Amino acid sequence: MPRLVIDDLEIEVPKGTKVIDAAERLGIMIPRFCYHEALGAVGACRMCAVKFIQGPFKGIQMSCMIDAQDGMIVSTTDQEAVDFRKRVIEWLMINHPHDCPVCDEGGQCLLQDETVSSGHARRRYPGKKRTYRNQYLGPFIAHEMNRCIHCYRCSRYYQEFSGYRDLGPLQIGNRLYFGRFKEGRLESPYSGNLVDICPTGVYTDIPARYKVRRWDLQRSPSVCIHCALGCNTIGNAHYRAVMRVEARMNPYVNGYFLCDEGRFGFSYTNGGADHAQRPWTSKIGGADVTVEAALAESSSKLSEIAAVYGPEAIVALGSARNSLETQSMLSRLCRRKGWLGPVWFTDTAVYRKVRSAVERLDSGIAVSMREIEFADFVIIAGADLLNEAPMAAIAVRQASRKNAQIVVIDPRPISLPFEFRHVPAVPGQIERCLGSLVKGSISKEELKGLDSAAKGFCKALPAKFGDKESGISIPELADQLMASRRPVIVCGTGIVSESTPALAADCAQLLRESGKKAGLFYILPGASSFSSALLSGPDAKGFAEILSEIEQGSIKALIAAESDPFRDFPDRERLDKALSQLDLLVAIDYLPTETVKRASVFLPSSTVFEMNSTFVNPEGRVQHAERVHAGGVPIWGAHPPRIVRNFIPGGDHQPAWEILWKISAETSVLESVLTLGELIAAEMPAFEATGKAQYPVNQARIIPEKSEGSFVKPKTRPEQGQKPKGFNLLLTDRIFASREPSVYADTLEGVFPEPALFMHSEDAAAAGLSDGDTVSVGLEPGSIEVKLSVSERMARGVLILPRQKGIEWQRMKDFSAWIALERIRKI
Amino acid sequence: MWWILGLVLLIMKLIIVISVLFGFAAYMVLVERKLLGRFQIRYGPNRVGPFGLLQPLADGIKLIIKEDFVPRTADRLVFLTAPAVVAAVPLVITAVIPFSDDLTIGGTRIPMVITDLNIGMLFVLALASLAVYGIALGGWASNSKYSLLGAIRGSAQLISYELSMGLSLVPVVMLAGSFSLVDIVNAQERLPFILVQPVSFVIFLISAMAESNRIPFDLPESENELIGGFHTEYSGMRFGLFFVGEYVSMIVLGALTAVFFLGGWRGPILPSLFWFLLKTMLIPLFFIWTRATLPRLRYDQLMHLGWKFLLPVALVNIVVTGGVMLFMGW
Amino acid sequence: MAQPLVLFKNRHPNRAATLDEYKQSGGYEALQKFVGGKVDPGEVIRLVDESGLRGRGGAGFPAGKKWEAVPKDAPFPRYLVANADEMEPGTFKDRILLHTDPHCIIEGMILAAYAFSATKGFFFVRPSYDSSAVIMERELEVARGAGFLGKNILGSGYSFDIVVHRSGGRYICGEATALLNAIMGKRPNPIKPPPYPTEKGLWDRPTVVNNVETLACVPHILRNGPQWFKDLAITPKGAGTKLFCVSGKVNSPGAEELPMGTPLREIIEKHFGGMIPGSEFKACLPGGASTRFLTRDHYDVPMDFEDLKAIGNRLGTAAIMIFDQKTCMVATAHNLMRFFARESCGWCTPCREGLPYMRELLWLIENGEGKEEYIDTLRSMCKQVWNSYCALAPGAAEPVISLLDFFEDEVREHIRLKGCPFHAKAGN
Amino acid sequence: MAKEKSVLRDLLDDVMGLADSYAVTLKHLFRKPITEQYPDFKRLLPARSRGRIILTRDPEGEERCVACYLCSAVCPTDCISIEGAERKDGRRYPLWFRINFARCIYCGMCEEACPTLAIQLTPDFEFSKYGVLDFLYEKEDLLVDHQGKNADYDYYRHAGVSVEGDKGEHINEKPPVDVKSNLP
Repeated sequence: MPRLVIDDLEIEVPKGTKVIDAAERLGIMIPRFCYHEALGAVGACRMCAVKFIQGPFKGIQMSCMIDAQDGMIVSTTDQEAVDFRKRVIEWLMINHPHDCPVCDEGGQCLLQDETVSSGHARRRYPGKKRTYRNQYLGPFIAHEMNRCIHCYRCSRYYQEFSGYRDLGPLQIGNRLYFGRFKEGRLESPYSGNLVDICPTGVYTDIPARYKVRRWDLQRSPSVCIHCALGCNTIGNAHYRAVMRVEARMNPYVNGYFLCDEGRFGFSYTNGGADHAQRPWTSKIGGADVTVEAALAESSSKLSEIAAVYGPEAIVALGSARNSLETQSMLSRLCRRKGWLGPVWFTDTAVYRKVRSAVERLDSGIAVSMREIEFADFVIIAGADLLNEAPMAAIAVRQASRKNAQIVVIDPRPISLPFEFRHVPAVPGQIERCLGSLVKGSISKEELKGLDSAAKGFCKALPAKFGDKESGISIPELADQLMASRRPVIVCGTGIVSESTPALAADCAQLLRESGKKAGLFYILPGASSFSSALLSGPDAKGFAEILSEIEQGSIKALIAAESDPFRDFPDRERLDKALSQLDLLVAIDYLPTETVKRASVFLPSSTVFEMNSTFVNPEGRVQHAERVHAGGVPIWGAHPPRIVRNFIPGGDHQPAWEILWKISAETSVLESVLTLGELIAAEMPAFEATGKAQYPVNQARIIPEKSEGSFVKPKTRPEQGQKPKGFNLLLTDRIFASREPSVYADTLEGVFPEPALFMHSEDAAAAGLSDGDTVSVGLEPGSIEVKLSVSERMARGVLILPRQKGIEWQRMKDFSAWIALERIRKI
Repeated sequence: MWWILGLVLLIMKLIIVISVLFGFAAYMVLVERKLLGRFQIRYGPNRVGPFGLLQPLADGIKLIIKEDFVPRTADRLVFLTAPAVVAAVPLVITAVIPFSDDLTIGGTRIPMVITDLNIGMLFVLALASLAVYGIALGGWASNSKYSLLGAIRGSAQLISYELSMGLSLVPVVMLAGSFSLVDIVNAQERLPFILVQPVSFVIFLISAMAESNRIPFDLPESENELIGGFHTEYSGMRFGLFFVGEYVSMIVLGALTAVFFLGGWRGPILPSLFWFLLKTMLIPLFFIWTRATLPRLRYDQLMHLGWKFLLPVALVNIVVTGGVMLFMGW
Repeated sequence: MAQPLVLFKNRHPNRAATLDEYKQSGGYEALQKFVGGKVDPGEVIRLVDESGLRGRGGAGFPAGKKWEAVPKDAPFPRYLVANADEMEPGTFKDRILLHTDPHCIIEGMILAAYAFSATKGFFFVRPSYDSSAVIMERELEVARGAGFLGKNILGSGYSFDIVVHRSGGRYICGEATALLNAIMGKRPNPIKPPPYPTEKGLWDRPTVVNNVETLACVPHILRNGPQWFKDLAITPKGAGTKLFCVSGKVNSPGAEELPMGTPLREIIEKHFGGMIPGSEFKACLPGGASTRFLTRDHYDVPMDFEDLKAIGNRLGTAAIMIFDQKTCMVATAHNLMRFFARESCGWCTPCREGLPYMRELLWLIENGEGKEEYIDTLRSMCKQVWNSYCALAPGAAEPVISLLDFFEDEVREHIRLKGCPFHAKAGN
Repeated sequence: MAKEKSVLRDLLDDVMGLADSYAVTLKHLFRKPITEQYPDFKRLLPARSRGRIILTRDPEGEERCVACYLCSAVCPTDCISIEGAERKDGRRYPLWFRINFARCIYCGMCEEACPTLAIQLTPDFEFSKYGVLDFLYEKEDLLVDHQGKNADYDYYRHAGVSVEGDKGEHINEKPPVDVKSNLP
């Protein structure tokens, strides 16, 4: 622990701390441009120069390049250092354009701040300014290269941190240029971070372009709900609209960064560019009414139905984008009023997978994304990180940068921004690949040391599997796994078998018992699926059962709380028919979903930006999102009228839990429950430990110290029974285009990947198909028409169909299907 | 018959005196504003009518049609009567002021005074003390801090200066040998008392200024500390009454000064009424001039001046006057 | 005194010495003795260390010390890089050496590699030296054929091979760490140590970068002993001979091998034919563009690392550029600054933005638009560019520092006259 | 005795002091008033007087305002509201620009903050209306057809963003760097 003196203040810092960080701990902000904690020190900008008066270094030195050492005496205010920093600013400003007024960075520009603080005000350089031509970098990032101060942050982030190569430095000397070799959209789905990382206005985000200045923004800490990871964000609102979303530093979750889907997918809350897409007002039978009328209508209808048909004729649907508050309220209402449900997932299999995943997590084995970064061996089983949980891919990349070995066991044509070994196993084989890999890594000596349950489990694992299928030697990988100290298993819950999450947990457990510091991380399907699994009992009815009860007429009313079965359920026709038999369909939502359009009563609810809400991420971390703004029809884009009103147009929305409480029309629901924290704790015992009285809870983890049940004997052989013939059609997620809030965000429309059906090239060749063909996939009645994309880097015998806009996958009748070869025809 | 004639005459005198007084008061406002303007190198009101001559009319209309506002917490009855007291007191004082030589119409001598009380001066002093009620009650009834403070200041100030005012008049009575104002005027046939009693005159003048709450003695109002003091809460014609009261009392004090020290209506050549009016006007004009010249006194200075300077000087003056009279054998 | 020829002893006009010629002059004897004889590599380092051989590339770092810096337990493979990216203005010694005696370099590389057990050598040459690269490639093949190179050299069990790497051709690639980046296919930005390349260089393996001339000295030292090498020099602190490249206003410019420590006067007047008629010595750059001017006052200074350091200058590459009384020093400095500003890699601010700034000011002074305050700005900037990332910017500032030290009057004259008194046009 | 004398002296001084001040005011009474009879006589105000606000145009006739939000940021009474937008050619402009003159205190901070010299205060100070909503001035009301006090300033000629003229064509600019060329 070196002790040093900075500006007459003494501080003791951990070994390896840079002097610039030590100063920051003392509250001394040494100016910097190229230094960034996530990217490290490179000493390019020379802005952090300070004077070292005593110690191993002397004179002007860059504080970002030097580790704090004992006996250092550092002055940041020494005249020589101040003069030098002033000169650096002058150098940087000799070519910086005079365009702060038309630059979106103005007001949040590090260069502006440092220039002002250095006192440089007058341009003395007699020469002319250097100029550059800009490039088109896609629909998210605007490029204005004249403003560049060449700190290399962008290329270091883009190439080193996020692992994409298409943006970087060109030319030398003061002709240095940061851009792409050819104009075009940035390939990285993490490109939005360039905006945050750039200390000046070279990269500015286009969705917020010219709309607002930083000082006019209402800012609050928020949480991203686009995927399950729960990345921390800052919501920025102005004129009743969310203008932009920025990454919020959370060392355990997302670090400093955010993926583009989370960053630019916020526009659903504004209702698109014309604000017309979001349903702002309550409706009864499609006609606009006041909230009070809609509340009264739904609650009277509900009590009527409950009186006539009994409370079990009412069913409540939730979803994976409900806040924890809404989920708890739903759960409590169903329990106290005798309603059916709540049903969180339309796919019961996914529900069971999530549930078993959540049950198996314990604090000894669950890792955060940050901990993945320090893994030295990562097994990704049945998860397509880039598409299902983009920031997790970045975390794994950091491990990969530290020379970790990455193995992906997945049938899909995975692409990730780092080197990895791909074992293209079909869903049924994932378990056996994983099992044999883990079994191979347990040495004989280690096996002896295990207790009987673990030993039995280990022995039951299949040996040597996967070599033939992948052409990758599993034993070789197993040897590397054996040598590793901190392996992490990342397990998906999408395409895998129902038993896989539990097997992954057992494998991680086994690795841990064999002396490694093993970790486990699940990729879950939605922002709040972790908490929904904690809230529902094991005997919860599946959506399909509910549907048949509706068809039989025993269910008369359905409350869809931010839930859209039309999006999630694979049989649109059946759903259509069933829902039209209902007496009452109450939709509570902020998205213009199909369910909202068909609802007999619609009540607008608040988005995550408009209310205080809580979400639980896949490692059990409870995170609180604060309200950013009050909401209402945004002002921007049109001339605001000269009307004095005492209400906000479109400001009827309220949190879904509040609406639910109000339509339940029973104060007794909240009896003995005083606060939201107590409500949640009453429904979810795990929440109790976080200190419900201190609601809102933030950053506490609600996973047990030790999970119940482990080492379930794996099936050694796959069920041989009737193996269906043909191809297994798998539904998968795709970045930007398939998750619920994102598909309603018009900002993302420009980057939706082209709809495609993925198929192994040899399979395609066997079927006489080639890349780029439009094919028709025959289903029972009707068919899906889609473009074919072939790949060699995927499993044979599967078809991958993204659940994205532009593909009518809701004709599938079920969540996966077996398609005979001859049913795939070229058209 | 005589008493009917007397009544008619009395009523006529009353009407004339009151309307002249009000007219004078109204135009005194204009004159003050004009003069103040000129003292400050500006024009003063010049928009309504030629030279702003209709300004008092406009002001009057404005005051009458303005909302008469009574604060919710005010003592309504007292609040409403207080301005009337302020306005009435100087009017009643005029009853004893002789404003001209006796007029003889058809052999009948009509005294140019409404009523010649033989204790006229006592009457004047007694009534002058009543004015404090208007201020004190108005301020108290408003139920406002500013008003109350103004009222307290007003009571203290008026009571203090009444003393020196009364004492300053003692030599006058001693010289005239009568309390009747007519007698006092007549006593100045040879020499106005200002020449005989300059000290009395100065004390009386200062006290008069203080009695009429004029700058530099406008502590009860002092708009920059007390927002208007006792009349903070008043508006419309009720405020107008305070205003009128102040100006009428200014004129009345002028008339009293004329009577006590300047020889009343007496003067060469010109008609006596004219002399009286001229002398009467001198004092208000001087007041205005003072207002343009002097700043407001501090409260302790005000008390100091009243009790520690004017009062002893007045007493000494009485003694000296008495001594001289004894010595001279008057 | 006869010129002791060491590196240039096989100099033939218009052709390089062959293997046989080199062998005849004692070539590869050292290799036979040390590698063939399996002498302890430490002995090689010790001998070179004792000889006082200092890097000929400009910095003058003792060669033996550099090899010693490779940790004994460092991982393999280890790399040796011969730096022939010679782009310092006025310097052409490596080129002449390459065209004179390539085997001398090859042997030097093998011996140096042996000293720290390198397994692979890179011969880094700039693209405009393509003919040298061709010679090198040809002679490497010859050496391989003779068994001096490749697997199991001379049956010693020691394997080493050399690859010719043609660079993209930028001045900054001559900087050792930037050069390593260039070999790895990255942007040739310098890397500030630590870690030093001798610990983590190419692909995180220990790497030694030596100048071609340095390496060429090694066989001779090992063959003749360190004391012999030390005695070659005139000055007591110097060691060996040095290739001096002289250009400018002398009668016979070119490259000559002279003992270390030969005085400047002797170099100019004796070995390079003196100043051309009508020219008078005004100033010279002693070691390439990134050194300070030597003026008439320094005419007798011995050209040696230590002696030049004593007067605040550097020997650099010993490329002497000579200017006569008709040369405008401002234009000279501007011309040099133009070069450095263009060749900055663009990594750090003082170099990327500061050098063009100084270039602009020099240009304005030369062009008659100068102001008095520019002199102060230049002075302070010369000091401030020392805080840059690598040595390029401080080197670039050297001529300007000495311009302001020795020729301030001339600069002021420019400003006073609003133009160049020499009427020489300096391009921008 | 001496003390009494000084008391009298003091009294005399006081009286003289009073008399002096009366004399001063009396003298003023006879001076000619310096009042300007405002509605009858209107004095020409200096160009820099701070009255009603306008939005000026640049010499090419385009709106000068680039919606940088500095005026609204600096406004102490928050009377300016704007929303920026971008034209097809990349030029920024205010989609709408509203000044609530009922709140404006004519401090001129907006004019000082304006980097493009768009917002300017004029000598027009006679500004009263019967309705408060009439004080809401929109861009159409504020925009004038001249350059105001700065006739020749054109922000986009200095800015370095390619709106008026391509890169490198602005004042004091070098031609754009050709990143694909190896020539210096």
